[in-house]
Amino acid sequence: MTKDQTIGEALRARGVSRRGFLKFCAATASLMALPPAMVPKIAAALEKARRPSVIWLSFQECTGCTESLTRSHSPTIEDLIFNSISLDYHHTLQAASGTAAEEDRKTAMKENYGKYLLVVDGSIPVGNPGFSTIAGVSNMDMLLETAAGAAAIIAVGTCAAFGGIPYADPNPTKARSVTAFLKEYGNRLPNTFTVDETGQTDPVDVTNKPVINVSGCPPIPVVISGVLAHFLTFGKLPELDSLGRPMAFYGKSIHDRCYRRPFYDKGLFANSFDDEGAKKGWCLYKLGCKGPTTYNACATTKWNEGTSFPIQSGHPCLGCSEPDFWDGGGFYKALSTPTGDITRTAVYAIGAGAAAGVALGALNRSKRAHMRKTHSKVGIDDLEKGDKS
Amino acid sequence: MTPAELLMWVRGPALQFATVVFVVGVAVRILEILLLGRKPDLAEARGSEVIGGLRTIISRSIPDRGTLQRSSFNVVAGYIFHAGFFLALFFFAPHILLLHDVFGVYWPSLPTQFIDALTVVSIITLLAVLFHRITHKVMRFLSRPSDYVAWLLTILPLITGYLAFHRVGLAPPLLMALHIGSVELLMIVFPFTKLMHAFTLFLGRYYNGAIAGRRGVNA
Amino acid sequence: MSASLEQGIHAFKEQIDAPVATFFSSCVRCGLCAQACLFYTETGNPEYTPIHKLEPLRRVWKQEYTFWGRYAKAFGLSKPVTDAELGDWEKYVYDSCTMCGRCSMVCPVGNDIAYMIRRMREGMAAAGHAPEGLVGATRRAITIGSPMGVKLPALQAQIRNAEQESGLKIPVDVQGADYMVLLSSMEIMNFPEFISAIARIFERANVSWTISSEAFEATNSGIQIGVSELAAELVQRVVDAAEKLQVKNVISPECGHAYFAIRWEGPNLVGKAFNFKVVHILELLDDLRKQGRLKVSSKETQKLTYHDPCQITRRGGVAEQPRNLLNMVAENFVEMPEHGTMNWCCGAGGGVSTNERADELRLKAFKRKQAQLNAVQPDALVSACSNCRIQLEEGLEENSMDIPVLSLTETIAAHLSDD
Amino acid sequence: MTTITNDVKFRQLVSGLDAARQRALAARFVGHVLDLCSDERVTRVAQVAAKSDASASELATALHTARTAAIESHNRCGAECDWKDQAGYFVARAAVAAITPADQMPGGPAWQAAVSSRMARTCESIDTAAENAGTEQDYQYRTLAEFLEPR
Repeated sequence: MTKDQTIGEALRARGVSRRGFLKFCAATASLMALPPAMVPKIAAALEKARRPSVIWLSFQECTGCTESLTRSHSPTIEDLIFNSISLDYHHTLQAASGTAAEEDRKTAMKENYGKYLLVVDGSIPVGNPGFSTIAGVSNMDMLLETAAGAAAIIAVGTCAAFGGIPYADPNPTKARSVTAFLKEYGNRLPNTFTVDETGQTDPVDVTNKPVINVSGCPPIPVVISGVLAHFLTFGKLPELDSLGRPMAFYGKSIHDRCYRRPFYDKGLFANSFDDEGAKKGWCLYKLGCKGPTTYNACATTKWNEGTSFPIQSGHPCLGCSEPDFWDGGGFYKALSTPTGDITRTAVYAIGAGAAAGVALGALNRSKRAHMRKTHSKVGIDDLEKGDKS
Repeated sequence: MTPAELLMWVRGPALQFATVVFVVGVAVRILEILLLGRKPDLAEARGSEVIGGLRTIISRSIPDRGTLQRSSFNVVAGYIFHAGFFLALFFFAPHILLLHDVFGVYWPSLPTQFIDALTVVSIITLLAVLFHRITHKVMRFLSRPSDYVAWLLTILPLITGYLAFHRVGLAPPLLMALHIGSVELLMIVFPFTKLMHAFTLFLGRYYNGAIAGRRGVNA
Repeated sequence: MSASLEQGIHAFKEQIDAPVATFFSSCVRCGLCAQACLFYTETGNPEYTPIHKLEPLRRVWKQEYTFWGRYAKAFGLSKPVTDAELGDWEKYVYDSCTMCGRCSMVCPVGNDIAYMIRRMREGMAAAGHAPEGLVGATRRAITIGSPMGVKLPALQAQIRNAEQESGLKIPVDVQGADYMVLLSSMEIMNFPEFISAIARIFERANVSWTISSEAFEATNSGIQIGVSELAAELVQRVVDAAEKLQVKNVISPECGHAYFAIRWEGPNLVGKAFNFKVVHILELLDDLRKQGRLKVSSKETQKLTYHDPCQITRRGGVAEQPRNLLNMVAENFVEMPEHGTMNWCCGAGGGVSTNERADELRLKAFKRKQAQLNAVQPDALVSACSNCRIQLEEGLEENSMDIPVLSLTETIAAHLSDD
Repeated sequence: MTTITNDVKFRQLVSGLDAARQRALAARFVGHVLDLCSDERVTRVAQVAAKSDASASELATALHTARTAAIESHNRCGAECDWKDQAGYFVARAAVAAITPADQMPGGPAWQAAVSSRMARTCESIDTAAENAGTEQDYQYRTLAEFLEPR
């Protein structure tokens, strides 16, 4: 597949029939909650869209997102997208390595300056540039450098979107999410800045570079393809929620779409993982399910091509697409329960209260006893005030 | 302070603080009362003080016909928002979970839609109660600032609870934090206001019933 | 030492106990006690809300006996009780409160407001804020023996009169009698027929009884004004006389607060249980009825209703006896709405009738009783407290309602069977 | 002339009389103690009671006036007692008894008037500490005797 083929040509080269292609566009339209009338429009756009150049930078991450997004058993939608895009740089997947790999990245940036998509997974440690580097270049500088020419940045996974596990308390590396990093360091000059090589003439302030957060640990594969398809079709970002996540996938909470919701409403809960309730598929709220406060498409799109999702397999949702979900006070404790041991506190407080109460009570008693002791008899003549004429 | 961090703070240290203030406060107030004691009654008893006292704790919940006629709003509205508040507190599933965490006991919960509707009714009733306190000449005359504070602290958990349940308006963790925070506010101010009646009314009714019971009168 | 604010506050501090502290902690200011108080319902003035009448006592409790209150007082955040305020509060604690206890029956959190008014009066009196009428009555009770100044010769004259009328001997100072009868000044003065009535009843039921010449006065204005020492002195006289005559029972006559004073407060005032029983005249009559020693040959035919004196029924516990007696002596006895322990006060008890300043308010309060009577339209109204009878007669007269007010005991005597 | 020596006989004879004669007799009893009452309304009522041809309405208004006078002369409970006033109260009560229709007055108007008049006299004795036990009673017996057999 040559670089300058259009997506349509690339798909036909792989033997995908016109009908198969239209079926793909319809599926993408429905995924993106777009009206059916948009299908021909998507098909026409994808037909002639040049295969986008995608640079994938992996910083402080566990490669779980890559693993999830590239896993494909049968020719799935993700597969078609990945094969239709030109993934110019992905240091886990690309064959090249060392300086050759870096050369590829630089040439891709130069050739598609301003048009390529930058996908980031993993958080950026700002504590010390040395914590995480690629080919000797710190993640901070590489991001600043690559972001300059990017049309948009897709932060894949909760680490890139919100900081994820590196960001979890105590956050030793001072990890930052992409958005947080750009806000803080966006206007800085990368140390690796060289004027001519990459065709950049002067430093580009990347603070307000558009970022789409595709949170989740890992995120659902189809979400990335949906976002790419949307970007290729409309040339701009899909509608985002307050945390920069595509509304189409993160608009509704798991709880709202959970098939076990009727049990929650009726108050039928599993109290332990193997009790009668769990076997009957009752609500897992009591086992720490974070469904009510987690926004993602797991309950509808589900995982592994619609096979299942955590709750369906009997495990409470961890809330992995939400910020700070690692610090949520325990996966098996509901979000609304106290984190500390209230009972112990209450018991100590009762003790302290009782002690203080008894002391103050004794004070009351002695004061009143003194009053009664110093009681001066009220005789018949003591009922008029002294001055009363 | 992101909503999630606020929620963690509210579920953690703030809740500890509120629990301490609440428990110590209530314990002190009750002991301050009890240790003042009551002189033994030397008059020959006609009826039993204990039976009279215990009986009144229950019977005083049923208003006599005259009171029901003359203050029907107080009685009806009072029952509605108290019932709504307690049913939501003790029979809403997540609350039972919370109470289990503290007291280690489970009991069946009521359907959430029922609790939800009940909460709305209670909120509306509490607003009506406020209107009544402001417009009824006796209640306005008697009311002190602490009455309005207590009213506010009673309605806030219901409103924030409703919003947190429906996750409308703000981010869910923030709504949850506001709800738990409003309960903590209620707990902290509780021992310093008339909310103490939740505990002292049993003692008060017992004394009333006992004093009358000794004389053979069902108070 | 003359009365003063310090004395008053000092007395307040002595009176705070667990019930008072509980009640002040529980009040949610719902206003239900106002709806139960005839001084509010008939005037519509929120100042007469029962719990409001205790405001100074509440603040003393808060500032002296609660951690938060003491703390606020130390920092000058609390409002001290002033003499002027106690002066203002006279019209709430005395003029517009008969201690009838109806508010205590309706308070949803169980506050016994009458219990607290009785204690607050201890401070008010010590601070010199008791109404003039009550002070005079108490002085006469202590110095002469009766709040109205009734001396022994007057009683002896009425006794002679009763002996003439009934043809029976009235036993005075009889050692070892079963029952020692007390009489209220109002009965001796206004309703002397009571003496001949009980004479004839006791003779028919052959009850051994006597009247003590040393302690014949039943009333106790000490508990009305709120000075326990004086109340104790009055009770002690009755105890001494009863012990001297070695009687088994002391009878409290048709008077409300007299019964409460001797039966329920007596032992606590003098500090020890009595070695005789205290019986209200209606309790005795009902016992005699049960034993078949009290029979009537004829019955009242006119439509009767019964006014429950507060200190006898609601706060005294003598509730069924009057009904049993009325069903015996009346063919057409009907109950007023909200009778028995929930009866409305006549408006004159607890020292209000002795307090001239409260006259206008007292007659306005009677409207509540008028409403009750209008609902029943009786031919006659029976009661068992002479002070109630006076108030009822004045109230009925004021509202030109032509209903005679009868004493239950006298009515029974009028229908006594001759065999 | 029959002489009456005790109340039982006195009461028997008196309640035996018809309403009009009872009222006339009661009027005499009241008349005898009228000097003890300073309220002139009571005096007027006594005159109406004595008028044998008094109309029903006259009697009714007199009754009302008498009742008002009686109640107004109540001694205030707990106030310093004034036996002179109290005597006036009983005279007013006697007048009420005299003027009340026979069927509404238990024991009959004459007897009640007699009783109240005696109480008025007792109050006077308490007030002045004069020894007059039984004097009113004897007067009433003589009056009844004369009333039954006019000379």
